[in-house]
Amino acid sequence: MIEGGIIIGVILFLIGGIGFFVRKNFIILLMCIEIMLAGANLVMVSFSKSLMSFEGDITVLFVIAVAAAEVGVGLAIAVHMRRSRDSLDADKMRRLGE
Amino acid sequence: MKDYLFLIPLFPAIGFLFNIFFGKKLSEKTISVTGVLPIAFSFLLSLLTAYEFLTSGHNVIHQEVFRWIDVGELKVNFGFLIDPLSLVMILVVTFDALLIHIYSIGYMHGDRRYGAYFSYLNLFVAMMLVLVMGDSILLSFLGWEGVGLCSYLLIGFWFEEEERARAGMKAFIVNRIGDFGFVVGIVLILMFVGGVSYEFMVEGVKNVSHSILVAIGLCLFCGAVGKSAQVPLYVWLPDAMAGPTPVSALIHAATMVTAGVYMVARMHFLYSLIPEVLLVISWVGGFTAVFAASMGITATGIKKVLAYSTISQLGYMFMGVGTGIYWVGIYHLATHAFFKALLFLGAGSVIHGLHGEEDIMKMGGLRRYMGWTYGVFLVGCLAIAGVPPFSGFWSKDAILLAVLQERGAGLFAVGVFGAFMTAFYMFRLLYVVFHGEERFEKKPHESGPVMMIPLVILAVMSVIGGNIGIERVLEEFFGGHFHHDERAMVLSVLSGLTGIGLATYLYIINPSAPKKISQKLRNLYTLLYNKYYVDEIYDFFIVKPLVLISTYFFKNVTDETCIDGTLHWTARIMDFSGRVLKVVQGREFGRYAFFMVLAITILYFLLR
Amino acid sequence: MIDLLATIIFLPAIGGLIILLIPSRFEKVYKIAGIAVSTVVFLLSIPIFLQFSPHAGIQFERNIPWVPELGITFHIGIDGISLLLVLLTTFLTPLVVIGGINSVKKNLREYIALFLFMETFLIGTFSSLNLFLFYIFWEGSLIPMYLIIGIWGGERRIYAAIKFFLYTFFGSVLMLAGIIFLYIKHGQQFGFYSFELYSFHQLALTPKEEMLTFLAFFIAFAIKVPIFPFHTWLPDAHTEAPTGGSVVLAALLLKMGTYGIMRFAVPLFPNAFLSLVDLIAVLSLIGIIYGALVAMVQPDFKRLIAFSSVSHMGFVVLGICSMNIQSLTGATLQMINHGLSTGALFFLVGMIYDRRHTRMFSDFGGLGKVMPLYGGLFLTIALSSIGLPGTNGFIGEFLIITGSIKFNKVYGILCASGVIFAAAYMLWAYKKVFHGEIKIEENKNLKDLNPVEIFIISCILIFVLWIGIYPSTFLDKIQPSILNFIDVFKGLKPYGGF
Amino acid sequence: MIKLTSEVKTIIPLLPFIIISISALILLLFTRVKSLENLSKLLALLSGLGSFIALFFLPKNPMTILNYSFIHDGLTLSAEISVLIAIIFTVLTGFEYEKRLKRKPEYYALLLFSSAGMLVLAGGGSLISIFVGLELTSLPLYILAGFMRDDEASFEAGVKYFLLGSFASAIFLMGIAFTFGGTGFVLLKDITAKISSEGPSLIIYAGYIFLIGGLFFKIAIVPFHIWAPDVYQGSPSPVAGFMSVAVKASAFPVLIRLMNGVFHSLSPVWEQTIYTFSIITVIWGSLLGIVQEDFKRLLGYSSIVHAGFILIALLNTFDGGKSAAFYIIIYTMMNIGAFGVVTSLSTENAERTSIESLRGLFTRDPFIAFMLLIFAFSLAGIPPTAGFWAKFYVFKSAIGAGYILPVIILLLGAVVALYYYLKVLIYSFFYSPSNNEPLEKRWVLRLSLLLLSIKILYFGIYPKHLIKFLSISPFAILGK
Repeated sequence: MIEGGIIIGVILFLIGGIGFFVRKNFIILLMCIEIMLAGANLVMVSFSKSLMSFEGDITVLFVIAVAAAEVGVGLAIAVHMRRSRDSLDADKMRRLGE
Repeated sequence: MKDYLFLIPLFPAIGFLFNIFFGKKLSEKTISVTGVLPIAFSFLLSLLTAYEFLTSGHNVIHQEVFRWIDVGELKVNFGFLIDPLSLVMILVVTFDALLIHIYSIGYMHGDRRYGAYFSYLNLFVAMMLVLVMGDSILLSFLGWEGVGLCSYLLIGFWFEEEERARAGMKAFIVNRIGDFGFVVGIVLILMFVGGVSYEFMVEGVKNVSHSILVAIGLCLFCGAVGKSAQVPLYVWLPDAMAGPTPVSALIHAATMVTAGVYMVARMHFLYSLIPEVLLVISWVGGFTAVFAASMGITATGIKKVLAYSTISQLGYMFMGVGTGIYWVGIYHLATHAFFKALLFLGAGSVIHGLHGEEDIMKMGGLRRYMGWTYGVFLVGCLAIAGVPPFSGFWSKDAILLAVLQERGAGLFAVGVFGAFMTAFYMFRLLYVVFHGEERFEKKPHESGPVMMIPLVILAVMSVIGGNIGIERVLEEFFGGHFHHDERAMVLSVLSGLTGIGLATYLYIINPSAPKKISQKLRNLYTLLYNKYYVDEIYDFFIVKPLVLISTYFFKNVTDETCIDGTLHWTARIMDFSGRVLKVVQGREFGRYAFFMVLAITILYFLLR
Repeated sequence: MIDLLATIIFLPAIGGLIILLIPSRFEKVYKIAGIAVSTVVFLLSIPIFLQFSPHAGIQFERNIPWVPELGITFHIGIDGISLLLVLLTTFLTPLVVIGGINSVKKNLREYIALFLFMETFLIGTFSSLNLFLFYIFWEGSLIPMYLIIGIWGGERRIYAAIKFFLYTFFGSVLMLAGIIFLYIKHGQQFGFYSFELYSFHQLALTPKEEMLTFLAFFIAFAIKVPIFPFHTWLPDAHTEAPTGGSVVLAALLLKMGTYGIMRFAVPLFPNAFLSLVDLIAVLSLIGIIYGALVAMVQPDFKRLIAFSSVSHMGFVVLGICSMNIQSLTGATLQMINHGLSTGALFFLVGMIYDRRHTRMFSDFGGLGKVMPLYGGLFLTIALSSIGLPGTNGFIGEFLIITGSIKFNKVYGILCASGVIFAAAYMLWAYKKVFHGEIKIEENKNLKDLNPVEIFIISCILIFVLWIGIYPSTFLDKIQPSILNFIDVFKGLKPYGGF
Repeated sequence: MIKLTSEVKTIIPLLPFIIISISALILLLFTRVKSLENLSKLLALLSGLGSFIALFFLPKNPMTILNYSFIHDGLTLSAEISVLIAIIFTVLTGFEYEKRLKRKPEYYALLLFSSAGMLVLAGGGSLISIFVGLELTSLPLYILAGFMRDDEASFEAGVKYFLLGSFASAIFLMGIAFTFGGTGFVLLKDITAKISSEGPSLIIYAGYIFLIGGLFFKIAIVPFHIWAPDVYQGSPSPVAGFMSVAVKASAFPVLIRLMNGVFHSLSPVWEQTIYTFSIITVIWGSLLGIVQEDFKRLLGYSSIVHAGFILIALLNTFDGGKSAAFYIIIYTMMNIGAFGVVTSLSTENAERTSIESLRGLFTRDPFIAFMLLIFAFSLAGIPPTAGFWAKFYVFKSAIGAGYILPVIILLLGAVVALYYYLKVLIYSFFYSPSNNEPLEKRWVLRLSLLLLSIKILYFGIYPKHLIKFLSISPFAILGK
């Protein structure tokens, strides 16, 4: 059942990862990243269960806090994006690059 | 007495420096003084030297001035050596040089670069003296190249005319080909004999393997061939006539071109050990003698004829030294210096009188206008034709006899035939120029005394020069003698006389004959007239291919296409791959995300 | 008493910095300053020459710890091989500066300063005995030259500058790898790290290591010299560079290559060198003849001289390959000779370029009539460069030919044949420029040389004739060092001559 | 009481961090007060200088504090030096530039926050502190990259950086998770001990991959570099300069600790990783650098190439760390300088970043041109500039470790890379100017450039002090 936790976590991570490079909408991308983080957290928690150590859980707490900040930044960007242009399509941003 | 030897070449050198630096500023008169005086000094010094040398019992005087090159076992001094050979040479050189300098005062009068002319001439004398007095072959080589330089400068003296400039260049480069051999020879001597000073070599050569000596001998002779205009490197000398006539007289007749003969004689101790090379030398000489003479028959430039005769006379000298009885060669060298200088200066006087006309077909009947010149010219012709008792007779006769004794009838016959041709074309020249109807436009005038006096002096020398004792000095120095053979002597004289007779018949008695003959022997005539097409052949088979290869293969293909091409392609490939990567990276966000995932996978695969 | 060598190394750079700080409106000030600095350096280098005692080996040695943690010391000193090169540098720089003041119009201040920096790097290269130090000077010299070519050069200057920089840099990175490798080896073998040339002599390398390191060094030097296949940067750089640039390039920069071979590549890896000696000799022979032939057909004056440099440097390398007293002494002297004559030739071409702004032969002809003095000087220098006896060129070439014939008859004779070609292309060029009728209108009223130009050329001319007529002054300084140099090979493979 | 003081003593190594973060917080207060806005840059500068001075009072011996979660050793110290140099000179070079910025206090506050994060990251001794440091570094930088949100490029840079950055941190987090899972610890020293005692397991390998991946992203190793050029090009020049050096400076110590410390026992694996990636990076970076038209973007690729060079040093476990640290310090100075030159090109209302805009710099403004010359040659690694010593150092380490072939490849890469520095100089020196407008005279900027270039030349000619510092500073722990 603990292994289950790990596996689910990994699956979540993969989903996030795959989503990250198939989808283009900024919000979705943000969510994908969050899913990846969540997956990672889940893995961590399950490990710390199985290893009988708190360090994992503590790490997770930190991560959650940081993730929150990250989302804050992300949403701010999203808002401005929405204001400045009419789409949230990350692929439309082609001013820079080769 | 040895202390002042170095002054002999030093005076002209100083003269050179002085005239080159101040020549522009000074007036012609001053330059005439500053130009001639140094030569006069060194002539007097040479006389003094000669006197002391002959009175004091020395057989050699040697002065070391300073240490020149000293690297490892290569130790060369800057020193001078006087023995009968070099003594004769310096006397001849300074004597001719002095007269010709004086003559030039008149001849070059009013030239734009009067000062430069005299400075070059002085430099030439200095270098020639270094060449003949140098105590080591390397020092002689210094002079050897130096005189080459001067001849380059003086042939191209009127460089505004393309042709003259080209002639000068040709002379220098052809000489360089010979010098290439000369240098190699010197280095071989250095390696196997161990030293390059003549005194050392005399002993040194004795314990060197024969084959090496042959190699050395040939290399040095190669240099001589270049310098003394023998077949196959004679081509530069006819063109060299582009220079002012006194220059042709001094450099390209009397002195410089004989340097090769001098060198062979100078290295006699070497050549005596390698008779086979001597054989080669005498035959090359013999062949050149007739070959050049044949071209002299058809040449129409007054100086060209003299040039070919010079080449053939040089051939005689090589025949002479080639017999191993060296002194006959030098003997002829000396007499030739007199009468050939005389002839050239005479020709110069003619050209001067005709305002620069050189084509004999535009002359004729000049004896009425320039009697003196005619007189001295006649003397010169008789001398070169070997008519007794003129100087040419004695020396040429000595050569022929030596040849007959050492090389047998074959080469002797060649020599005699050459003598015949010489006499013929020289008198042809004389008649065409001074007799017959007048074919010139402007009325000629006789040259002034400043030109005439040297001519007369030379004329006198060409008469008596054969028996002022040169041969005795030389003979006792070189040793080697031949028994006098009256029949041979008569034969050679007769050949000369027949030549003169034939010329007289064709050009005086029956002037229309030459045309007919040339019509009959059209092919031979054209062949001779075009100098056997030798220049063209060289140009086509050596110069052109070289230029083409360098341009189209080396320059374009190797350099620009292969080497640079590689570089440029590398650069292009770099640039191209850069652009490819540009495309690969792209600018869509999806591509970026994909890259990240790809990166992780790469990491993953690194583990396996 | 002051340390002369260190002084002449750093004085120019300091002077250059100061000159850069002078505001550009005080033209006189920095002109004078430039001449003063370079001249003082030259004057200071004369006592070096006088005090130098031939048999004392390395002299004016100075070994200051610099970065002891890495075994990097500021270790300088000169022997007979470097002595003359140092002097050549200090002698030519003032002339270059003066010439620049005479002809350069744009950014003169920077021009002067850069050449002073150049001088520092060059003297440093010629006198450093610590490989790290050597590398720094070696590499540093690229920067000023890059700028000189790029800023003051001709039409294709940018191409030339980049080509020059990348070409040489490519070589030197390999050398850097080699140097670091030796350094590490030294650390492993002796327990302490050092870049000292003389401690590298003790290194024990396997044949493979030695060969590879030798190649790393040799390619770097071969590109600088340049030896045959690596020579293509040179014509472009020489042609496009401004007069002073070409002079320094030809006279000094190329010598860095041959000097490097003599000082580092050969003594450090004698076995590797001996096993490749024939290859190198053949390459240099190709250089001699190939260079001469290509020079013969160049339409551009500077390109011709550039290729003649390829040919002449071939002589030097062949001299080094021959490994006997004559050839090596000759090679060392020939470096100087080439520096003098080719330097002077570039000066002369620069002078005509300043007047006509073209270097094509087709634009000249008959100049001898309007510029007799120029013609005379040019001929003299040209003759010295084709090795006419009585000029410096002959001494060098003759020694090299002697040595190389000793080493191998065929090589020797081939290289002697180079003398013919040299005469051919030089005189041909001379004829094209100075002889014949004046065809082009602009040439009709060209001015002959002005006093400054005469001064420059005659300074060089003095040494040309001095070396030609009394070379012992210089040969005596060189020889003992050459003998030490040869000792390296005593045990290995005897050739004739020592 | 006594306990407390001892507690205080223990956190002395965090002094720079504390100074920076406190002043960052103060700066946040400034946002409320208009009149203080212009003081903000001074405060930022002072805090930077202050904490730089504070470095001198840190304990000389290596130590760990806060229960091993912060390591104070040579690596940390050198990283802190670079970061603080970076922040100081970022403020200085941006001194006049910030006229263009609205909301100055936030700008400086964010700069300080991010550098505070870097100080943590550099010394991070446990996975937690590393992660927190990483995030604290990145979040402000996301915002700074897009700080001129009305400017298309800047905003786009912000977005891209944000997305990719947080993706990378997710990956890093996964790495943490697996490593923790594989060993059961989050403290580096425990993990090290565990791995070296029990050897690797599949999970640990997974952890290794993800951790390294996350860090490679931060220091822009190909193919994790994809964000770097865009972000450098888009974001304001001073910020770009700051990012390009400080992030590397703070992330490399962690990388070194992981490679040469934590995963040391996986030796074939990490060695392979290093030289493969460094070679790929150098080649890829140089080739793309050749074809750039934008100067900032070009500098982006050059910084990628430099990351590759630094990476190769890690092959040498003995003194690789030192070499990398040395390289980074030098690199900090020269790259900040180069970006400073870019800053000096920008005008009141527009950034001038195309190479074209360098045209004729030598005639337009010789001083800036010569600065550029020095920085460019230093970046290219030509003596007598400090850049050469940096290169020499890393190559020495690599060859010392017996990797000669990779070094030669890298050197050839350096030859390619040289080309685009030369290109920059061609534009600024050899071409005549198209427009003859002189640059704005920004004295602080010029002064700071002068300082940097003097430092570079000084260390190039006499690097003794720097080297001595590195040789005495405690490299003992390396997280083992």
